[in-house]
Amino acid sequence: MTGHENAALRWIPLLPLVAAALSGLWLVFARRELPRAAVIALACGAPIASFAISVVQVFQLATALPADARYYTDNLYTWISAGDFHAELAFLLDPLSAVMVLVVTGVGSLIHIYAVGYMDDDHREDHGFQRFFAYLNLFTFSMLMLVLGDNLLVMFVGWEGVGVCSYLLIGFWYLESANAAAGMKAFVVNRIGDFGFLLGIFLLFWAFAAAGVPTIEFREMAANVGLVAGQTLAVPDWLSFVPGYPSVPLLTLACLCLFVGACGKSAQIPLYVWLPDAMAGPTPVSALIHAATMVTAGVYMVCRMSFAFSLSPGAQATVAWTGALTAFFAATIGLAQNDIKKVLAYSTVSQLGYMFMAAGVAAYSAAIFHVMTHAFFKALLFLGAGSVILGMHHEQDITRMGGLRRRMPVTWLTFLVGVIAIAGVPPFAGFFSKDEILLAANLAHDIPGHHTLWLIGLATAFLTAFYMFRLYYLVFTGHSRADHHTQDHIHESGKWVLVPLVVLAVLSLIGGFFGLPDAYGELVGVQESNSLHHFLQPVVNAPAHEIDHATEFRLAALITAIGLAGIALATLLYYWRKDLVAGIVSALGPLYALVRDKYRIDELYDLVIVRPLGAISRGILARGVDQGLIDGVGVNGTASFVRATADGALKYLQTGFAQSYLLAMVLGGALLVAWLVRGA
Amino acid sequence: MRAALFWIFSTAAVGSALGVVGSLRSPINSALSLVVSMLALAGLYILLEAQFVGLIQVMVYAGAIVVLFLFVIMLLNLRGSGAAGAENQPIAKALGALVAVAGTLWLARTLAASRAPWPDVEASFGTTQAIGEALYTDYVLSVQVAGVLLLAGIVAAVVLAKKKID
Amino acid sequence: MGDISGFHFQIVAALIFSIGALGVLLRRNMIVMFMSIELMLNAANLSLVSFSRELGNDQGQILAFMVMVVAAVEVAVGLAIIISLVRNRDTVNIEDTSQLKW
Amino acid sequence: MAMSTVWVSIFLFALVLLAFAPVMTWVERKQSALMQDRIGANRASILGFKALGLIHPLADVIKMITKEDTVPTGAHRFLHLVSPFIAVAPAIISFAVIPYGGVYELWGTRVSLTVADLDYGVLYVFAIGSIATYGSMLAGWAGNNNFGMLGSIRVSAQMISYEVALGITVVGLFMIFGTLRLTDMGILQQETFRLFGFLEHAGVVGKGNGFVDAVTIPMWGIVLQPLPFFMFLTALMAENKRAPFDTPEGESEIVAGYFIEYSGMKFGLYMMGEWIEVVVISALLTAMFLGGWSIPWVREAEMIAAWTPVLGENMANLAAMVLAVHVFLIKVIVLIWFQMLIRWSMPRFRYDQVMNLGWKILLPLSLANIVITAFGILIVQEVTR
Repeated sequence: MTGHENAALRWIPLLPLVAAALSGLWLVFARRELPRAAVIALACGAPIASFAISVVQVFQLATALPADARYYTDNLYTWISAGDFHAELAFLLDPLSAVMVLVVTGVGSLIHIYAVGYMDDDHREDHGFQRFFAYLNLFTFSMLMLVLGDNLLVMFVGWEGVGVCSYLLIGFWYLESANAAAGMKAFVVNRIGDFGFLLGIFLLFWAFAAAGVPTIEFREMAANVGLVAGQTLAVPDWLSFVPGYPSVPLLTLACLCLFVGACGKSAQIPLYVWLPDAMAGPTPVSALIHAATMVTAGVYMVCRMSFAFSLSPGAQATVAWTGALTAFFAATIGLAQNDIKKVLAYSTVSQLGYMFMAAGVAAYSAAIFHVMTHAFFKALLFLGAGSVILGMHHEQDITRMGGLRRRMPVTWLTFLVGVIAIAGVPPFAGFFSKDEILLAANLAHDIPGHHTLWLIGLATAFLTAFYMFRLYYLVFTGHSRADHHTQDHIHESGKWVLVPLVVLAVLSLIGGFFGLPDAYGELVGVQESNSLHHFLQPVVNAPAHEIDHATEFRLAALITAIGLAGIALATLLYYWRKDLVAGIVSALGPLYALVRDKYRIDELYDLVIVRPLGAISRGILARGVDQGLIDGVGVNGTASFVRATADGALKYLQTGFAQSYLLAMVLGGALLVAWLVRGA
Repeated sequence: MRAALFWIFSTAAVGSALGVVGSLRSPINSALSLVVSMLALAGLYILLEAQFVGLIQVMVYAGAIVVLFLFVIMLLNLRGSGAAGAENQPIAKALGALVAVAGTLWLARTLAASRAPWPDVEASFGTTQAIGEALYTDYVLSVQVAGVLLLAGIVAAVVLAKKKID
Repeated sequence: MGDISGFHFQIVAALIFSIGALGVLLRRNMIVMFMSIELMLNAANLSLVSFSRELGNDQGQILAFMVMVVAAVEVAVGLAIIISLVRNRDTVNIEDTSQLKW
Repeated sequence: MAMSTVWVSIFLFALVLLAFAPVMTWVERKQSALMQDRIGANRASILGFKALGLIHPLADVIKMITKEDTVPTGAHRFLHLVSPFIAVAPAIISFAVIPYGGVYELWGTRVSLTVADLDYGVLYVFAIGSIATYGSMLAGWAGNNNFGMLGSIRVSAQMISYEVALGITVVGLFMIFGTLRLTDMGILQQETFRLFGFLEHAGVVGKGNGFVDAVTIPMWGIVLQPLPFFMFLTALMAENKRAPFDTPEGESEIVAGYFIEYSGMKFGLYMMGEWIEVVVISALLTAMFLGGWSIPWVREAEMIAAWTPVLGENMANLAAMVLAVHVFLIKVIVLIWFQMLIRWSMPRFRYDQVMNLGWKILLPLSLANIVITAFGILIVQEVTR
């Protein structure tokens, strides 16, 4: 291990933690804000420094080490040691975490810078500006713990940490109860997922311990996963009537549990409901946490555990199908939303579904590739939306926008780049990653119904292109539908906001070339142009598909055509013939209303889960168990029993005269002596 | 001669103990009886070859503890007991005395069965050196605990006597 | 030493102890009660020292010594309590201090 | 211990007490007169024969005995009667353990110049001294007088306080001598030690260096424990309640303190008690710190051995005995004089100053002395091993 130890790793998560602690504790103890310049320097300096360290370390990793032993570890200390169980507080930098670290710190730094401009008008009583950046730095720290963790437990710490920060930041403007409720919702839904994640950790450790390698460390688990592949769950006899149950492989069960966790964190069916509501948070938060980084944690985790998923086809199929359905389902909802951030939120859910589909069909590098490109263009879109919202004085309804192209030229241009990128038009970033995912889905013969998956993916791509351009046309073209007062004050945002937009636009434009498929590379004479795939290959261990280049090009052309078709339809309905829209809507009638109301899933959950749970809690647990049994019998019952006994009989023994007590004492002592010497 | 001394000292000790309990007029009389009792007991200790304990008995009890009693009685200026009426309880006294005498007689009967002459002891028995060596070797922990107890007692006494509890 | 032995000392100790116990139980003056407690402690000491002589080892004397230490502390604290009691309630009669009840 | 020893000791005992105590009144008067530039104590005379005022003690005694013995109303008659005796008795019986000399062989009989050569000698003095408190305490209370009462409270507090310091001050000395027996201390103090012996142990000079061997110092308590000597003296004087520690009887504050209601010979007993205690203090200090009956640099046994060829064994012992008593008395007289000097030099302390001196200076210093002495003993043991 000696050659792989690298003490620099610890500073990557530590710097944001220090910044968060400094500004947070300052607020706690000094009860006033630091100078703004100091807050900005601290808050932006930490992630930028982390990014710089990451770049250096990743460069070293890629150049100094051979491809099959490419990792650095940094072992701080033994955190927990109990019997066979050892958990180190250790960090691991391998190609997979390298990509994620660069995305988290790089995009994160840009969003920190953007947030300086976005939060500039926050002069609240509760020191919102500094508090916001303390949270944001804390989030960065947690996310880096998650990404860099060397074992499941450290990852889980980061996992919970980002959950807390997400909660804090969604409810950042807590003066409106809806925002606080949204934060709560996110937290509770995430807890359900986290419970699954924990169960998965326990099952995995159980399995590995039973196999003689008690470990939760990723590299050790990957090396020994073969030992646990054959294990099945020992089932109690009374469950044996369940058909097929006794033969459930332990590894599949563990993977499914982990996937429940991933569903919660990455907003997949059925736990996606929190993400649209999470848009209540400030826009930089939506960009950083709910688009670029935290929500991709689930995808990262599945890729990180790819050695386990690869050995359990059932889990893989579940992942792929869940992802595909989520992608399509969320895309349809996105068609009918009018809140600019909600549209982007459903688009995020949809794109996350894409990523899971990729992970499910074992195209892990494609999933990570899409994580990366999605981080670029979705962060860009959110930041652009934030810029629009700033310019429109916190107006988020796209039916009240329009014609912003001339008033906000930089925002317009960069937003357009993002929209094209997500729509999947070559050579923008989104095209290449989508292409790779759909190609993998088409070729995944061991997943049941993989052609259906592919078709769903295509349909989603069409819908994505359509609703994203609908958004674009409604916001930036045509005449302004805002009221006069707002119209007069529409303005382009400041430099703090625009610089990150431009940088991200450039990345969205060229980001795809990190993973340029080999087939394209060969056209221009570059061997192994899919550098990302080859970089990740040793870690994620995806099966290789042999396919001739002609087919590959045909599929790519199909995807391009689908995307362009979506764009064309949107252009028709929202640019050339706006009058058609109302007719179509009325023709669809109740179906449109259902989609607009998000299929009433929230109401369903409320009816099926929340209300019964509340009724049980209030009726049985609170009134019956807590008030009746614990309070009534346990606490008050004991008290009243003691009271009755004391009041009825014992108090008469207590005369208050010391000498009557003394007499009792002496008599007692005499009796004791008499008993002791009774034989003599 | 030792038997005579025993009878003198034990009579003085028991008699003055009765004086402690029985002098109703003033607590000063009780305190003085107590001194006599303590000194008589010190004499008994020395008869028992426990010279060091006897000397300490004089120093601690006669020299310090009873002086403290007297000091408090004077400080509070308690001339009479102030509760002479309450002290008069002939039935209780008679009953108590009866029980005490009966108990002692029973004890005497019990002990009489196991009367044995004393063994000879070496010259160092009960000397300051013997007790000191035992205290600072085998019982050093007790000495330290006693020291802590004394410190706690000092602090408690100062706090209690100084503070006015309103 | 004639016919004087441990038996005699134990009887003396028992008598003094009984007298002390009666004093504690019968007297109403707190200071006298306190003195009676000292009598009881001394009776116990006499018994200990007598046993020490009878057994020919010094453990009984050591214990008696420790009892004296405890008695000294007890007197200091006890008299301080009595002082503050008298200051606050102006009585040493134990019957006047009967708050230790319901 | 043969009977004859007791008789010799008791003879000396009576001599010292009966001779010294009354003479002390004269000594005190003469000393104060001297210090205050008066002639003093020169009026009493028998047939014109004044004898430097030595008649005065006699006149005092006659006056006191013939005066009316008053008992105030409301007094506790019994306590009022016995208190003076309780005050005097401890001072007198303290002498029982004071060694005027060693043990001598005279015509086949061992003669010890100590009444009771007790193993726990010093402890006995302390124990008896603690009894003395009662005499003063009860006197003030028994007289049914508020000033007397104040005096009682002061005296009890003062004496209890200084008893603590008194005992702890000399623990260092006990540690060095390893005994509480005053005769053993006297014999041990006849030894000497080489002042520059440490040079030899440090290796600065070789063994047998003439200078180092020649310069010797007697192992007197005052040499080994100089500071405790003065602290012990201070504590003893405070126990004795004489000026400058006479707050319990402070005339300017509480008239005469605890013996305000006494007259006649009862009052005289208190005076006597104080003077006897002055002698006790001097004798105790002599025995413990000033080498007892020994002459510096002279071991008594060697001295007797040297005289035996000349005088014969019995006469040599007798001569040594007589010499010892005289040496002891000379030292005692010097110390008495020293106490008188202090008595008439210093004004009375304030009461809080008395208490502060006892608790805040003497006690901490004596505790520190124990620790320092312990270290010193360890070092000496380590070096000379």
